[in-house]
Amino acid sequence: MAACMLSFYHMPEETIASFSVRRLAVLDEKGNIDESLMPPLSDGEIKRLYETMVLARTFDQRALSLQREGRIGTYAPIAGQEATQVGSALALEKSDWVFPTFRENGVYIAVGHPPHMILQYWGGDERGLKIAEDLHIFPVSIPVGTHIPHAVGAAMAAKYRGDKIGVIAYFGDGGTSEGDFHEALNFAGVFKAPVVFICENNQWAISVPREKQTAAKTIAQKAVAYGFEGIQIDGNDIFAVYKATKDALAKAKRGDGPTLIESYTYRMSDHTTADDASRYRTKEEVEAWLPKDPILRVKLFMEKKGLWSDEYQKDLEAKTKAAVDEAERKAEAVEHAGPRDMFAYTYGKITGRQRKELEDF
Amino acid sequence: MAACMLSFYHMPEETIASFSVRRLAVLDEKGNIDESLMPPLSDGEIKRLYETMVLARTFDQRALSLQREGRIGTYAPIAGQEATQVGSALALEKSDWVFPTFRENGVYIAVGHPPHMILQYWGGDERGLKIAEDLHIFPVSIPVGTHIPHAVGAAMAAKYRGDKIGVIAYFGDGGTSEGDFHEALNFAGVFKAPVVFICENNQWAISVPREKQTAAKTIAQKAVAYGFEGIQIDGNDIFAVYKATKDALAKAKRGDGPTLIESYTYRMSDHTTADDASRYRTKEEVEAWLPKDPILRVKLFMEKKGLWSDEYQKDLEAKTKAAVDEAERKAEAVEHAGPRDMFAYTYGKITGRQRKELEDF
Amino acid sequence: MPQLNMVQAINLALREEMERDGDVVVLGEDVGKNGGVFRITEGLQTQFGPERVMDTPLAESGIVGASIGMAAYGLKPVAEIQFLGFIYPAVDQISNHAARLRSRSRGRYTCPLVIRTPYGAGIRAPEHHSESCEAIFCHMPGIKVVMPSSPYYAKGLLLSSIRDPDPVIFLESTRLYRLMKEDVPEGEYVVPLEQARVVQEGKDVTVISWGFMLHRTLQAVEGFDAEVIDLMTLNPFDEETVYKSVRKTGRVVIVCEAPKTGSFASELSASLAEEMMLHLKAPIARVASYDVVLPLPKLEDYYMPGTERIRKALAEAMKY
Amino acid sequence: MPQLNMVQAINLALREEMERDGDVVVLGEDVGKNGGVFRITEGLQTQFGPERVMDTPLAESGIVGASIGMAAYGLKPVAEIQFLGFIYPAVDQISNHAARLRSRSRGRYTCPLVIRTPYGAGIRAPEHHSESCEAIFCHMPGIKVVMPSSPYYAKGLLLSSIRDPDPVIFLESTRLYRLMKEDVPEGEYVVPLEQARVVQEGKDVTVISWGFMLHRTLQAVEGFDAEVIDLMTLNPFDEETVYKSVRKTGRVVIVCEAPKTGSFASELSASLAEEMMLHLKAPIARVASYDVVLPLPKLEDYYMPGTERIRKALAEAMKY
Ligand SMILES: Cc1ncc(C[n+]2csc(CCOP(=O)(O)OP(=O)(O)O)c2C)c(N)n1
Ligand SMILES: Cc1ncc(C[n+]2csc(CCOP(=O)(O)OP(=O)(O)O)c2C)c(N)n1
Ligand SMILES: [Mg+2]
Ligand SMILES: [Mg+2]
Repeated sequence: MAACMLSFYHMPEETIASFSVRRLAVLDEKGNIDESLMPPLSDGEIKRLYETMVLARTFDQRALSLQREGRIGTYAPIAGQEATQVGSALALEKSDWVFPTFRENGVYIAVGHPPHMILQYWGGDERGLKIAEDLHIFPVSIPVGTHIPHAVGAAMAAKYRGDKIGVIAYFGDGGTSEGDFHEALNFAGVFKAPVVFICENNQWAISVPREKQTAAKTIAQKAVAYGFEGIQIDGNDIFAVYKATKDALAKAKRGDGPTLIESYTYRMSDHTTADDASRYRTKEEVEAWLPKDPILRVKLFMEKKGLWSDEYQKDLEAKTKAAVDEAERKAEAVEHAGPRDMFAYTYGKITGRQRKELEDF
Repeated sequence: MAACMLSFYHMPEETIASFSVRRLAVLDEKGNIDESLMPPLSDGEIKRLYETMVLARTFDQRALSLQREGRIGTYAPIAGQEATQVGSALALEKSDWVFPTFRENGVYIAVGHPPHMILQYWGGDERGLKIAEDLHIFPVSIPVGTHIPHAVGAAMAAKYRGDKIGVIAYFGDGGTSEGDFHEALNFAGVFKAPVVFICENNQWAISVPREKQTAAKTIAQKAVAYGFEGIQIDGNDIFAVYKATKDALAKAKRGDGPTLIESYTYRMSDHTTADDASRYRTKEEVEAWLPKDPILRVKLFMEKKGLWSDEYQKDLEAKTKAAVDEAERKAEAVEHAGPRDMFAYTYGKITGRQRKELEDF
Repeated sequence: MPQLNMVQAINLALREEMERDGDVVVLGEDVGKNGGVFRITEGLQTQFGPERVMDTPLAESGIVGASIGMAAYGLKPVAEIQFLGFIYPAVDQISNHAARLRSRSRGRYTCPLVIRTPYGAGIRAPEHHSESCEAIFCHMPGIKVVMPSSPYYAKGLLLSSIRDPDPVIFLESTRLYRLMKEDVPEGEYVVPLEQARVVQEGKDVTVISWGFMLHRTLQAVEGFDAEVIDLMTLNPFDEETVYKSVRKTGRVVIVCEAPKTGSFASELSASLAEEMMLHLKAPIARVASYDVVLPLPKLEDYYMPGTERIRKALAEAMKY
Repeated sequence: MPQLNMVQAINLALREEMERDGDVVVLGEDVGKNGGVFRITEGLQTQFGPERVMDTPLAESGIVGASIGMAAYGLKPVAEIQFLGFIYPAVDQISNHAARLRSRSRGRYTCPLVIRTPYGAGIRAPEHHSESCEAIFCHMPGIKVVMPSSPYYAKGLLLSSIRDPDPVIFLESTRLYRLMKEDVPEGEYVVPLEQARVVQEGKDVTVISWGFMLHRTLQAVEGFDAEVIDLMTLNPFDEETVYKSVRKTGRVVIVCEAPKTGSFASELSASLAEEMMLHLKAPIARVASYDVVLPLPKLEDYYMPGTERIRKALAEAMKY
């Protein structure tokens, strides 16, 4: 170490470190791809990406209706972010772990958490987040940024155990301002944890635009602070998302440490159903993003490849609607947990005081 | 905004941002300077830099003795960091504000806080940090990193008021890992606050070496995450420290926002008097830093310029010793505050409950 | 006199005080252009500009930490934390710095800072949007805690809080924001801190509450000869008003929204058990939320004390 | 049987449990090579390697947050926060996550995590090194709070804490670390959580304390026929043992190191004022620190309850 420090001497004003940030895009708005960057995907896999996005969007629209009808509570829509969520989630292996925020409904759907349980959760019922034993996705985390250290801890634990898994932490552009983002990424760098940080930069944190969230030109460059790679991708391009995530997960599993992926996308809807985005952003801005729709461009691509037809689409929509109908039906059929349920999960065992309190019921 | 985003499209894999980190050094170990980088300093100013470093070191040694004799409590020595502390503090104007940690005794001395009060504080008496009304230095902050947002807030307030002042926040390499460091620097970038962040990278955070604190190659590059400039300087070179700080303060006052300065230096002593550094680092490492002594090289420089003589040094040492003797004497002459003093500063006015509690005395 | 709800009353207080005092600045997440997620700061940025009504990055410790620096510099920042459940990252700044700056500097620096935060359950909000952790801040010497129960008092207490030379946590019940309107005078009036008020006199039992729970309490006491006290400032609390009432009634029920263990109801009860024991005719009852993790909306009505639970406690007290 | 001080006893507990259970990992600032600033983890990194005894970056929220992820993954992390005054940045992780993970996931994920932290004043330490803010964590349903008072109990309680399926805050008095030695068996023994112990039986007055203050208490009760209870687990606390004693003595003095307002002494007092009122012969006294900002060393002896203040409270109680 001393030797390395000595080498600095007698070099008055010099450049001692340089960095750059790359941007990856594969599929453009017209449905054309850059062949050299296209990840190897079978037709079936491409269809799966597309169909899952369609399901995510259909679910999202239904959830918004249910909220308007007062049948679920506040809901955070994902419209516009389907490629980021589905493309990254489908790059996961079953044994990988996932740490979402409150806006990852598309991720929950893609990894296989039952849609009716997602509705149940947004309806105000914790039981909707009782994840199946063979799925490794964390329950929704509402406090912004706070779950990122959990992802790093899980990754460190996997490394300690010698489990060859990867971990994904999702968060928003706003989330990068929290201290926990910083502490987590710094830990990940120091411990070379097998974790992939996916920032869904949807340009807004409620009413605060990206430029007011940080003076950094890109979110990706924040990785420089932690000594590992950051990359920006077109977040409305599911092939770019899939490729970047796959690569980063593979790197993590190889033992080569973390990656920060800035998925550059847009929140097409209000922040949540409690928000009115027209108070702080223009219609023009939103409309400028319409042609960049993440689903549309895959459809165009599939059409060119002969993978898409009107009939296919109709079938798909029917199947999807049926699945969402079923989710709605199931969610509404769930029996109320009843007040005693409040006491069941605070501790592994009920306490003396709680037992007395339970007598009220 | 939309236009800027559009420009990203159809550019598959490209570099979208580049950064580099500079390093500044002016004065080498032999006392030679790089004329082109040397800040304009009169002979008197150079002497003042030197003499203040000597005072800081003498004070530091005395404080260590007093601690060993049980006359003050735990103490955090500054040996090795005199150039960083004195050089930056003497770059301040009287109206600038300063936010130190617990290891800025050299800064307190340089800005003119009475040395006997510094001893009083380390002796366990809050009154030692009752700063004079015309000095704008904050009391010692012990919780690592937590005072950095205060510096940013003060800088934002000055900007709001239109006061043309600059603010310095000091912190260690360890401090850069705390969430508050991140939140503060991000605020500073967003609000273009007139603040200079000086990281005294002394290579250790108690027993944790710099390389385990963060995987970033330099601390300076952490500024990339916040969209402003970071620079590394030779922290044992008081001319580099002075120049970098002066420049950064001038930039801040011009309205051009914050700067992160990584002052690359070394903690020559134990972390505090409660620490034993031999448990975690080698003698060789410490000894390798001896020739880089920040005071020695100024002496060599002054000698070459004819500013230094044995007699000058003898005089200086006598004056310095007298000042420190005086500080010790004064600190020990301070009357005990008495227990009622505890109640005087919790709130602006004593509470009813406190009034009752006071009856115990 | 205008009839205002609590949102409007707080907005008015901020606007008027900013007009009077150029040192008052507002900062927080979404407080500027959006006017706050509850619209408390609506119109302020338009009127006073973005330098004075600042949309900050998403960072609670940064918001409070920067506010401390502003306060020490001489401003009077009013920071908003979007929900009380998101204040925890700022607990370090509040406890280790805001509360201690005066003491640490022996009065050289002070921290005239207000942290406004919506609190409380009952509005069918997602997780972490329903906290009532006021007790934590009442255990921090150096911090004041204020919880208004109506538009009129919200305005007057907020003005006092902004003018107070020490840091104040000002907790606004989301449930109360639009529940009722009340006469709220325009212009300057203050409701002093550290003073409770007797909302209704009574002989048999003293019922102490604050914030939203005061309204449940007022419903519940019907049929009892109850003296109802609105604590308003929790820390430091108005011992005299409370003790005076208990000396008279000898029975006490404390109603609070936080989970019982370690709540501020416990502090009140303990103070009474220490100072007023000889006047007490009955056990001191705390009607609080259960000692469980705060549930999501489907169960929150079971969690919070309802009027029935309060009435049961009153009836029980009257047995003695 | 070895005579150990508390540092050695905790070190032994960690070492033995790590030998028994490969899932136990240790992390924190300076816990590895340096063995911790109080040497609690001395030798562990040499024995178990740096993958298992991890020196972390200087970031308390990160330490606790990462530990939560580890615990959910299946490990049993024992995290050290260097001093209780530095735990505040982690309060968010503790309250919003560790405490709620089981509930939020309806038991699918749990958080078997121990956060060890030195606490308390009286060792002439700088600012923020002397906190005793245990009450804050006792107001968080889902969190357990344990405060041992001697080497023997420290070891047994730590083993129980590590094995507990829920998050435990384990607070170690710096004052006690080297104050005394005691027989501490090698090998496995546990002291169960949620159980208080009667240290000394007595008829006239029940004195409840924990951690370092228990020792002041034991000195102070000389000459009184006092029943002394060491609470050991504060949350959830052992109501039965406490109530049983109070039923017998009818007088209560609670001794705690935190500032009085909002302290855990208040919770105990309130519980008694609610449940045991009819058995009480005297006001319930809380002997606590003053409601002031914790002073630097020159004044700390005035701040903490001394034996004289405890004796005064005992004498006062005996007047009834
Ligand atoms: C710690 C914390 N502070 C504030 C909030 C309130 N809040 C919820 S979402 C949000 C904005 C999040 O923005 P971003 O991270 O970009 O995610 P997005 O909503 O765009 O998906 C805010 C301020 C919160 N949930 N947690
Ligand atoms: C929040 C917080 N955590 C832990 C500590 C204990 N502590 C005091 S100094 C220190 C190391 C600081 O390292 P660095 O920031 O590099 O400053 P240096 O001591 O080298 O000047 C630690 C861990 C603290 N004071 N505050
Ligand atoms: Mg966003
Ligand atoms: Mg250091």
